[in-house]
Amino acid sequence: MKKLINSPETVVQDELAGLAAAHPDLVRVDFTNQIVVRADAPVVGKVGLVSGGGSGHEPLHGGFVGRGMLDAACPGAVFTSPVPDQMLAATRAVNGGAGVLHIVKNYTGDVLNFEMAAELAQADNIQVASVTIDDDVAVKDSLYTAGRRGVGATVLAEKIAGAAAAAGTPLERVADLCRKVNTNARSMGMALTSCTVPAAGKPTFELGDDEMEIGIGIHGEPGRTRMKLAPAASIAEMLLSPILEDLPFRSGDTVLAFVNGMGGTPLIELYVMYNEFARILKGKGITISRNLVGSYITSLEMAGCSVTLLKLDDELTQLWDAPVHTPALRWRA
Amino acid sequence: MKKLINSPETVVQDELAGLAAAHPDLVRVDFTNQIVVRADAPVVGKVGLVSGGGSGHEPLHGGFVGRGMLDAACPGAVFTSPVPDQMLAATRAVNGGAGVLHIVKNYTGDVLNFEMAAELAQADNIQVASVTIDDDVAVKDSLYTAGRRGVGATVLAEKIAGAAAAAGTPLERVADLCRKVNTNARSMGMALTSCTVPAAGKPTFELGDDEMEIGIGIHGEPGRTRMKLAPAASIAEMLLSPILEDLPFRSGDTVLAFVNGMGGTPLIELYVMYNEFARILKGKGITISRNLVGSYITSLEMAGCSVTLLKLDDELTQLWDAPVHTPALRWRA
Amino acid sequence: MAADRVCILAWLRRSAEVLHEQRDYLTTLDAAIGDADHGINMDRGFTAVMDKLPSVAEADIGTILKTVGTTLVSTVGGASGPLYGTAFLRAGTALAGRQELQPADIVTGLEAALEGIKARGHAQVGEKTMVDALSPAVEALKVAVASGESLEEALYAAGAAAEAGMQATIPLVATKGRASYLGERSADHQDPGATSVTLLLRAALNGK
Amino acid sequence: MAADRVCILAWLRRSAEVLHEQRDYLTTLDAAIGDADHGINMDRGFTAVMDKLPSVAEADIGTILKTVGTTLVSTVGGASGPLYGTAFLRAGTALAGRQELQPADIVTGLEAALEGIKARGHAQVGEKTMVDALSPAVEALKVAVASGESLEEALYAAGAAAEAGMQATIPLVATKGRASYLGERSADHQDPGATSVTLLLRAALNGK
Ligand SMILES: Nc1ncnc2c1ncn2[C@@H]1O[C@H](COP(=O)(O)OP(=O)(O)O)[C@@H](O)[C@H]1O
Ligand SMILES: Nc1ncnc2c1ncn2[C@@H]1O[C@H](COP(=O)(O)OP(=O)(O)O)[C@@H](O)[C@H]1O
Ligand SMILES: [Mg+2]
Ligand SMILES: [Mg+2]
Ligand SMILES: [Mg+2]
Ligand SMILES: [Mg+2]
Repeated sequence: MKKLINSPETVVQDELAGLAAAHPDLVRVDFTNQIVVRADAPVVGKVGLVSGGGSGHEPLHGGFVGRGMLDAACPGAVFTSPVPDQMLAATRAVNGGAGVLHIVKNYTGDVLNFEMAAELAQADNIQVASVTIDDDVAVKDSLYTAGRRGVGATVLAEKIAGAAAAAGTPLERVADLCRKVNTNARSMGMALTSCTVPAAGKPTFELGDDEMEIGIGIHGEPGRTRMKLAPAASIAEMLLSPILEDLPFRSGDTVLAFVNGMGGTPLIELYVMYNEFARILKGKGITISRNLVGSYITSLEMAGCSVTLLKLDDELTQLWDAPVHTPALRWRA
Repeated sequence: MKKLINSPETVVQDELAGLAAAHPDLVRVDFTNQIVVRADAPVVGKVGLVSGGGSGHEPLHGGFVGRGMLDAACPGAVFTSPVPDQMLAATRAVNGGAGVLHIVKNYTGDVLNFEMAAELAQADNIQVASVTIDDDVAVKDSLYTAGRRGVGATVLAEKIAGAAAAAGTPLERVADLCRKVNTNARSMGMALTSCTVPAAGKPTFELGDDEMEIGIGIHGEPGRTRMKLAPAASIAEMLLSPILEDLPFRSGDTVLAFVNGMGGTPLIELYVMYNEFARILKGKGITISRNLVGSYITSLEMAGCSVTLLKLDDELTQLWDAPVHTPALRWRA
Repeated sequence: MAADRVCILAWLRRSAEVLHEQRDYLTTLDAAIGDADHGINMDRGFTAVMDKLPSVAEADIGTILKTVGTTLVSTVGGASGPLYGTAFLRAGTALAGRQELQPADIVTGLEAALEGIKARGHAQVGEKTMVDALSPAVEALKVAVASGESLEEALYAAGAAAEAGMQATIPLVATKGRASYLGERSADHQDPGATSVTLLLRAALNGK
Repeated sequence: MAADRVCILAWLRRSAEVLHEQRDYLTTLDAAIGDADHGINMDRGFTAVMDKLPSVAEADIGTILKTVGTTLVSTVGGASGPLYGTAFLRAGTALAGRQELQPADIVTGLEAALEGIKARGHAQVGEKTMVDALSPAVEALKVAVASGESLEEALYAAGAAAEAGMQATIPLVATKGRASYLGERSADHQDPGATSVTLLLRAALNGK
């Protein structure tokens, strides 16, 4: 295992200490509760946004705390959902009197822990709403299963809900907008290499030198198929097809295309992939009016990428364009 | 070799096509000359900034073309310096009548090709100034050698010179500011893994499973020493010591600290490293007043990091803070 | 033949030991169909429980169990944290104020625990989760106690039923938790949560 | 015995063939002390030269050489592009308008090429670069021509001197170009640029 860390035991704290040291204007870290909180929280009268999940997906979520996005993030151990105590502490820290929204990626652990935290917060007389993100088309959705995983749409939901909250929108409406993002977004990912959980010390899975995994999750969960490495153009096709069918996306739609690196993917490859996605969408009469290219929801040092499409309307576009200033996402500010 | 590409032959064009498709508001790509040009170039009356070098270091340089930074970038084949034709075409495209600055990383190929381009441009009656960046303390400097390599300081020089040019500063003064950045900046890098040049198809060098290379260049050039993997705290010490001694940086100095990923390094590790650098500098009485953490000058999918320190004064700080809007670096815009 | 506070504390200590010993085993099971942390999670949680127990060593059994529940909720994370946490909280609530448990009380406590897990996790028998071990264990305990068997015999029956339920998870296709992402490929693997349930119940016998 | 345009074109064609054949060899040499692209760069450049030559097939030798120079500058990149490009440009300028070259003219052309490389690269003999092969080759050619040897003999002597110079780069520590980053570790490796110079001069004999 080759990592720039001091030890598997301290990696999360060390990373949080680095984040706090680099961005004191934007965030502060409460090391007792292991939470990242917006520097000037709580913002009186504003809906507070809290998200969280296992660590190892940086910049998600801590890198999105700041102005116009999250008010707090709860990082768990690597790939392990945080505990309700963290979420409760975060909820208390960001409650400015207008209620708090929990943005939860759909994994049993995240869902259950946030659920308990919401119950505790409500017992505290804090108004809490929850939205679960489940955009990963690699997993079959069904009423009788744990359902689809939450992946790339989380970043978009946090940005858009964050902009709505910053504009003074009330809790239920912010939650509705967050749900609207989730309803209109679909994602699919792939991996060229495995990742190594620091505490485990060895790769989560093995892939041959000429193999890739299509439909991978952000914790190295197995995907739909393992197959021989293919050119970027074919990979783009394999990732986009199930997304386009699922919603479905149609000719005439306007979308935000988010091409995401898994942590070990260089930018040159993400732009090669963006080019292929743009070509395919153009051929289908779908217009990309906004895009995001970079590594924003990662899986440690895994090489690979994911693509997320979000169907846009004027409302979502305006909220996407609104100013944001966080360690990892910044514009118009 | 595992990469998200179509073929080694097309990777640079494909990447440029992706960049152009994703950021038409900021850049256009001239595929005939293989150059990336600011969308609204030439800006009349503004000094034009041109940089370039081999591809494989993305976002450097194409990702820094836009408002408040570069006016054009000349990408060569992967790790191969571009040819004077590209530089001449770029120089012509961005000449708004106030002259053009060439920002050149100190590699024999880059220097010689930019030199020929400058001669050709001058024959065209375009006023050209050149600044060579050579900040890598891993390489011994000497009047009788090729000298130090240009690495991390390039990003800072492009931002700061770009801000000066945007403010209407004349050519010689923009060049002086660029030199000032170079004079006051030092860098050092390390690698956990090799990179693979697409055309070569196999790793440039071999490193044992428990080894790292200290003092690596951004083309996978060998460093000062190969040694057993060490904790982040020791690596930070090994990278900073030669930097601090070289300039030297002293107690009371105020610096910009740039912690850079080599392409395959996840952000979690960069923040762990930032934390260690910040701790060491604090111990030496050096204040980090600005920082940049991310993968901005890379070496394909190499895992590892570099650190650059730039001694700041009010002038450099103000130029650093000035608005910038490029595909890879954006604030206050 | 009743179980007093000392028995309960001994059981918890033995559970912590067993989970620590079986940490890698549980994690390996979780690696096959989950994310390779179940043993790490449970060991972290019960280590925290051990640290916490001295502060409630003199309290009633309900308080002890609730303390175990809140400690697990606060330290385990993942899916198993809220599930085991809820189980212990519900059992503690059902047995509030008790200094001693009769066999029937143990049935009450374990039933409350099972209901807590099912309510929290929305899982039924047959979904390849801890419910598949705990549910038959509660049934077996109930039957044994009703037919007047000794506490030891009843706990033995419960442990054996849990183990059978755990074995029965092997062919199942998971429809809850992380393993459900695997669809058909989750078959042929033993569920880690059903395994930790079995270990905990078996520890009750050794701890007596 | 003079060299006319046909000889020059044949030499260039033979050079392109040899560089293509030796592409991997040159690249392997560059991998050891550089960035593993010298063969790729030279092959790309001379392939472009071959594409370009038909357009100047009827021109004078100076024009042909200058066209080679500009083509190399425009297609090779790296350190070798400007260096070889300058060499051919300077030789072409020195031999402007010539339809035929006497042995003394070849000395003039090669001296101009050497001066061009030295001016562009600021390298002296002994720095482990192409200068180490070209400089002794020019000397040998000059001596042979002065002593009235045939063009073939003179070119043979030049090639042999280049090869000796190339061999002599092996123990040297590089102080110019990418290899200089290696410091002492650049010793014990043959310089790729000195090798390509030798291949080009040797091609002049085969091409005749
Ligand atoms: N909805 C659920 N209901 C009951 N048990 C569940 C449910 N989801 C998961 N489990 C149990 O949790 C176990 C996994 O626990 P653990 O690995 O600690 O959490 P995570 O899956 O979050 O990593 C599974 O083996 C299963 O027995
Ligand atoms: N300053 C210089 N003067 C003369 N020759 C040089 C100089 N720098 C490099 N060279 C030659 O160039 C060769 C390397 O060429 P090449 O690999 O094509 O370029 P790059 O080093 O940019 O990859 C070296 O082997 C050396 O002979
Ligand atoms: Mg987990
Ligand atoms: Mg090169
Ligand atoms: Mg697990
Ligand atoms: Mg080379």
